[in-house]
Amino acid sequence: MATVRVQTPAFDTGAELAALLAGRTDVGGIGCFVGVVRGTAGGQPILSMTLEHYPGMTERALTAIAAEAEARWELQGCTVIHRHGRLLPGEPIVLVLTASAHRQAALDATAFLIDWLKTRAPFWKHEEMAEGGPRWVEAHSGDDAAAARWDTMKL
Amino acid sequence: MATVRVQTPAFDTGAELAALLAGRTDVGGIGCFVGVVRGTAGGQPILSMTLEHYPGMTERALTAIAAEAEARWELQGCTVIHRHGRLLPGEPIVLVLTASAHRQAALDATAFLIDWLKTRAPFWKHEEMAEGGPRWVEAHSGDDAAAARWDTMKL
Amino acid sequence: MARILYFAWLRERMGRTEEVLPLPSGVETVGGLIALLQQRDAAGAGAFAHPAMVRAAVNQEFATPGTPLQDGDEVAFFPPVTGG
Amino acid sequence: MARILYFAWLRERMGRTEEVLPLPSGVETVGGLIALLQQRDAAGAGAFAHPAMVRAAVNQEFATPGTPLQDGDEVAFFPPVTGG
Repeated sequence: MATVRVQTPAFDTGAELAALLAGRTDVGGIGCFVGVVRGTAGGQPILSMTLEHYPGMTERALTAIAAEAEARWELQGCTVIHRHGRLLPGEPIVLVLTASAHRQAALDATAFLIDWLKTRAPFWKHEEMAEGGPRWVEAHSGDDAAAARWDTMKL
Repeated sequence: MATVRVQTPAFDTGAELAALLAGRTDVGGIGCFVGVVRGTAGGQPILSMTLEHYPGMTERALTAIAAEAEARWELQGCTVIHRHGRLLPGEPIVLVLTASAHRQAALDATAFLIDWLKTRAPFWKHEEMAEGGPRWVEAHSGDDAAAARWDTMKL
Repeated sequence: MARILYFAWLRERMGRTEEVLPLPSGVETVGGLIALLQQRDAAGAGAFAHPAMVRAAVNQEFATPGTPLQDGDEVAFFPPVTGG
Repeated sequence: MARILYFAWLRERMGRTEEVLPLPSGVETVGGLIALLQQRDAAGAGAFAHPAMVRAAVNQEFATPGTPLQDGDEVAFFPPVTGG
């Protein structure tokens, strides 16, 4: 049921949202998260961020994460779109959308999807700094903690 | 800083999202919630939902709610748009958008805004049923409980 | 004088969207105004038959039965809100 | 034979995106393959100098050092993921 895409071009959040609602009247709320490239990293300006990924495994991982959300919450739809390639500060990276009859399910599923995606989808960020050489972004222990919240919830 | 609007026409979620990002590179994530008219109420089909509101107080209440979110979380932007008038099943009612450097602030502020809005903004829903007379929607005790969660958090 | 607004089913039961009323001496709070409207006519008795189901605002801020009223106030009565 | 893929700084340190390698007898797990690559050349020694910083997948599912390997497997090595 979920829509999962890995792509280079920007996504159209309004169009994806309309697609979730199209032809149905059982949706009461749509939760959404859009991740965006920040212009600084550790206080230093960045020129660009390039996302490398593992074709094949990425789609598989995103599909599994979306299926887990659909197993945990009653969703009428779920969309996950993640970009790869070179992005500039201010550009959207990732879109998560969930549709449910009830707002809490949509909001919780949205938070779950972005938390799991950050620790389970094979993407790697490479930053081109304004000063100094490029660098690979290191994983956050905070992201592991955020993802681990869901291990003991809703099971 | 917040954008607050009460209007009859539909809103353009993509355009509102783009407006929050326009010209800035300090946003890391945008949280969003869209409330939608469901086609049934208590298991019975509805033909339409009409939202009555209290002009003047509505704008004041939404502005106060948005200001509270901006006081509780570090937000770079916040948009609340609520429609009034007659809406059909599947039509969007309300849009909440929050922009922050960090995803958890955006997600939490979005949930807070919709919870508070449901119990503190002077709107009243009137449903035209497919069978039987029209009826005023009664307030949910669940909405009070959801709003009350925030009384003891983040203060 | 107070301007009084009614919304949703309170508006329907009162048969009006608003009215301007002189505040008699002795009516100094929202609760006092509710008691006055209950006693005034059949519409008021019906609309305010269950005061626990009625919410109020004074000058566009939520109020309680104890909220004081002053000359020139805008007072609104309505059911618990159901937006969002 | 196993197909081995490298991503991010592991790809840079290995100097290649992928390779196909016969699995010698005795190399039966992800951990065994890491040990083999560490010993093979300077690139492998550098890339796998800190195995705790390396993550692996076998046939596009996350794996651990104990995950068994079979002929025909697709094995990938990469740093902890940083998407989203």
